[in-house]
Amino acid sequence: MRIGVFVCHCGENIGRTVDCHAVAEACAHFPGVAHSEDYKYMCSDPGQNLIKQAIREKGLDAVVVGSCSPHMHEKTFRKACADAGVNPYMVEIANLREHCSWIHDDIKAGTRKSIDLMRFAVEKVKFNVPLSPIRVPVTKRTLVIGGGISGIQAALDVANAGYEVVLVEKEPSIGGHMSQLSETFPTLDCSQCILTPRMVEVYQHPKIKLMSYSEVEKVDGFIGNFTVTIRKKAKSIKEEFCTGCGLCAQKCPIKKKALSEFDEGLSFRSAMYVPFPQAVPNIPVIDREVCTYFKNGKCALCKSVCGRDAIDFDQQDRFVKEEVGAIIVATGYKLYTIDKKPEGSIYKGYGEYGYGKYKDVIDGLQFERIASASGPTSGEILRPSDNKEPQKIVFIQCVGSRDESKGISYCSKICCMYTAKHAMLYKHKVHHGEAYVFYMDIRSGGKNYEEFVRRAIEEDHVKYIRGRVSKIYEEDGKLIVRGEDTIAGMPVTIDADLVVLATAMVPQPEASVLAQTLGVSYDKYGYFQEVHPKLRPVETATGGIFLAGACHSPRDIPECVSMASAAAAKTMVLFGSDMLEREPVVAEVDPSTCAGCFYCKKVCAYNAIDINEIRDRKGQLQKVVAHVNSGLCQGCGTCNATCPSKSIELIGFRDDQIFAQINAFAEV
Amino acid sequence: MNLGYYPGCSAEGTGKEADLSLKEVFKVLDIGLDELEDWSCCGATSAHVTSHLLSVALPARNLLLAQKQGLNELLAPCAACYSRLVSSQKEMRLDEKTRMRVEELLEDKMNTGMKICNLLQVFEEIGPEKLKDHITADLKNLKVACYYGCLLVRPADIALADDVEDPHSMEAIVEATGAKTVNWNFKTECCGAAHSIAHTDIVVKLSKKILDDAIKRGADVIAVACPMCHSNLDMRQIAIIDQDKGRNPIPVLYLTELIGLAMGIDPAALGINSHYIDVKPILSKITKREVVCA
Amino acid sequence: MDALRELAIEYGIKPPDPDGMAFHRSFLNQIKNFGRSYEIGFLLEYKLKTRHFFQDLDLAPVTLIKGKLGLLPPKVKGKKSIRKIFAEAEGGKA
Amino acid sequence: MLLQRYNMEEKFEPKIAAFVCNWCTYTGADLAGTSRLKQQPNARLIRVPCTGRIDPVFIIKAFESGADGVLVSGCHPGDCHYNAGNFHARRRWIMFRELLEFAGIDSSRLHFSWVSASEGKKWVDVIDGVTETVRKKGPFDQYRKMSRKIELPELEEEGVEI
Repeated sequence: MRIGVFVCHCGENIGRTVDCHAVAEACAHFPGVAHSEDYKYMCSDPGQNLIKQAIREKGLDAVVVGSCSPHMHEKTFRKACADAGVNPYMVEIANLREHCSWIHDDIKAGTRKSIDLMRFAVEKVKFNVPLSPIRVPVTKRTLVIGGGISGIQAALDVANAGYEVVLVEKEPSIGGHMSQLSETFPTLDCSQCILTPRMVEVYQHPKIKLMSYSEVEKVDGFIGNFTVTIRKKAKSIKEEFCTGCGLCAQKCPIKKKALSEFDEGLSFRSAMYVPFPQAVPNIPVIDREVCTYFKNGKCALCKSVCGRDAIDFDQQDRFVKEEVGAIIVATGYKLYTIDKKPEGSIYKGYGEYGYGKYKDVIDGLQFERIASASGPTSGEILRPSDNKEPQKIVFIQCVGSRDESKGISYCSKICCMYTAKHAMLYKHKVHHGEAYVFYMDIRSGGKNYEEFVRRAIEEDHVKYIRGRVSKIYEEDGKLIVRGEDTIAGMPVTIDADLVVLATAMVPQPEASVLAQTLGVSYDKYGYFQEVHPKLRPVETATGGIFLAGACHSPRDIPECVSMASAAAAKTMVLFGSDMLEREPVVAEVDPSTCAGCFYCKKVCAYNAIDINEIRDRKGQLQKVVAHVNSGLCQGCGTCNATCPSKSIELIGFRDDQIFAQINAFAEV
Repeated sequence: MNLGYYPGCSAEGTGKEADLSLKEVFKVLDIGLDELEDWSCCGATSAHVTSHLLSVALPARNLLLAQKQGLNELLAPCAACYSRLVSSQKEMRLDEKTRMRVEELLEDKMNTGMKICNLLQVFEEIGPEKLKDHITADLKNLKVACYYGCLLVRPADIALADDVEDPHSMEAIVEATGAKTVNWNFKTECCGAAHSIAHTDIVVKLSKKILDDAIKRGADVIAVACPMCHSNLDMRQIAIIDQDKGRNPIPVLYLTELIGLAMGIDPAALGINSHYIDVKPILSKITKREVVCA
Repeated sequence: MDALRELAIEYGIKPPDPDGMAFHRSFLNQIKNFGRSYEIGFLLEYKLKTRHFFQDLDLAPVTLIKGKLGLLPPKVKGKKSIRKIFAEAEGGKA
Repeated sequence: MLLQRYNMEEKFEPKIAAFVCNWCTYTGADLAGTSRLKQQPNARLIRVPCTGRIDPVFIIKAFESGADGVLVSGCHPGDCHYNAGNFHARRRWIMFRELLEFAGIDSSRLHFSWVSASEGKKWVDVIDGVTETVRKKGPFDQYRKMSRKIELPELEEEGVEI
């Protein structure tokens, strides 16, 4: 085998702490190396041409590149080699940048380590064999998880491009948090007015299959070929019969047992309910926890008033299987728990603010409901405790956010803006009222955002106080807010009528469970992890699964919408070809030594192992052996490590390839 | 069950009722107290505001004594003592340099793993159920404002309270005695603490706020677990009443005194007579529980 | 905060709150001498230091009657180790 | 010779073989690099798709080839890119570790950790921690001497020189 070695300086990135020339010189002495050189930028056109030229001139049949992480440029170098006639799988990358030059200061140690890493790669490539990628067909359907603004946008974009979409929403209606908002910053246009048409469009779109009150239960398969099991929770209603007349919900006598989720607990809803009047689909569900029929078999009033006989008390959860090629995750966010430290949670809560203890300490979403024309007060600013108009409101920013001692170190990004909006809405409705905002910093990066905050301060005379609030307590019907004005350097006390906390955004509590179901990574808070923070922000490390909206990190509506469109575009890229090329990293059985113990079958998570019968010419059964279905095999190699006779091997990571690397240790 | 016991200086002086009542209550609960032999002062506030070494070494001396005495759990009923002992232990655990310096001074090796607990933690461990078994008096007419002050909740990683800002562990203990608790605003507010003597005016101002809110919320008595808090709320209440004639006094009891009363222990044995503010109004609200024959 | 205060003492900066400092000094002196806080000794020393002779005199009789002031100084045997701690702490200041 | 120029050993520097999965730990190590988090230069990473792929024989072989310490790191339990590979790996290690101890090999030379793709900082802590532990242990020549005497049939099959 004639191996070519190429060491990249990556400008200064590798060159600064690794003597690249010395590495190339050292590699030239490795057995089997026919060519070795270093260059400033291997991934550049001239760099790639160097490789191609060396392949042609020296007749190389394997290549090792010492450069950045294989996750960055493996594809680039494989392609360059393929262009010059070397099989792309005869290329190995030694990670000299992320795993060496960037993490070490000492040029001596860095160079030594680089030589070792190169040696490992050279030894491995000696055992590589030419391979060709596996081609699999693509199912051109998309699953969108979450029916908030991100999910709606993604679903509409994909569907309008002509591909089928399955949209799964766990609540009875799509719309998400955006449907709860009153007005949106920085234009103050009505949230529902702009959202509702989109929701209806989703419902009526011929290419979108909407599954509300449903959750993703299981995901099998891989990019282009997922099989998703969806649990359709029992609504206790036959959807096909329901006309959405709403009579059942109207007649339901259980009116005061359950707090409305849509109104954030500021009003009640009946046991039979539609979350809000504009709900899509406009089909009610029965909350079995509070419905008296489910408790003692009495009532059934809804059934008697329904003209279409759509009520079905015996309905069970159903499981539906959907075949899709791509998945867009748009599960969104929820608000940080303010009142108490939840059991086992990393969030610690703000006991000092008395949320949950004092009715007039509310969070941002609750204020949205109070300010909303469709809310419990019909848009009048009235405080929850006594329905009186508050004369003084204190808004507190960064409740949870940027407060490591409370469990969150990140900035929730939207609170500066919505607090300015809240204060403005209040001042527009209660002209003589006073609004105070306690802030740490104002972060108003965005088109027309800073101008919006200035408007709140200068035109609407919202008083901004830079400092934190240490305690809130109730005295004579007033909420005494004690804080600090760090600019004046003085403690301040404000007797407020209402306190609004701009609570941090956190991922949905079940997000990490979903991430595990999908096999994608997530961070310590439960936010989904992208592949690359700059260049691949909507893709996950698992092919075919994309991210949209606040499930990835706190973001506002325009950002959610753009991310959703980006995710939609990514699925369309995937659907651009009929066949998909996959790495040929799959397991392979040697039937001559396979003893048919099927330990491999037991450990395989993908059901990729079949049982093959080997018969002689007369049709007599000789033995049974394992066989890998390479369409299903994902290439984890667990079978390889499990096989007692080493009869099953993972192509690309065979035992001899790994042993070659370990053996190279002797020379470290 | 035996427990190491670090009384703290105030147990010998202004806070002797804390010591008396604790011993009485633990007698009823059948928990032995092994007093730390030859214990010395933890250094309190004065040590840690003047010398870092003093603030670590003075408590360390006691921890070492406890170690030698073979105690595996040490109860420090005074919130300030508890805070100093735990802080010192934690610092020595995390900072090898400090530990070595202290060890050299005290000529012994320090084991930084001993369990130290405060009054709330001990009663939490005992559990409300066991407490209820020994309650013989009826406290249902008594409304208690549970006062934690600073050092039972702060710093969070030392005090390890159930919630730094809105704790409820004392309420749980008080409710186990049958008494009612009130919901009030200043349970973790500072009383002025060590400023009692040098800046009495500050203490009077701060303590007044606390007392006012407790009275306003209808409390009959304030329960405390720290001798410093007690002396500020009880002794300094005299000055507060002097300034504001005609205001109602509110008695301040140690948590252990309250539990002792609920257990039917003789008030005099609990040391209740040595408070500055008259406690008779509370005693009159406590009745003997009617025994229901099974 | 404590560190700053300790530095200030080290550099001999006059405390803005001499009464507070007198309080801490008197308190620590009791520990240095007796191992525990000796309230009467402490009050005497504090009053001498600050010349606030009449403060809290009204409380004294009640306190005495209620037996809340230990009249005899505490007796701690291991005073040697306590002296050593103080010597080290004070030495550190020099 | 160049090799000699960089091979000058002044004091003992442990050699650590790190078997890492492609999806979590390798990416986490990449993140540590991208974030320029400095770490000890003693580890040499061997990338496998999943910790499930790691055969205990790899570890024995690594010790034999001169590693003074071995680190195995993959996705957190429940977060495996391949659903369950790391569970199989975990079960395997529990057994294997006992076996090593039974064989008299100091188990503090073998480390396991879970490092996700977002835990660059944790990766640095793991690497530094393992390097420090193994450095304190000193060189692992005892096993090498011994292993030359024992024949490992599985390795012979692979045609590896012992």
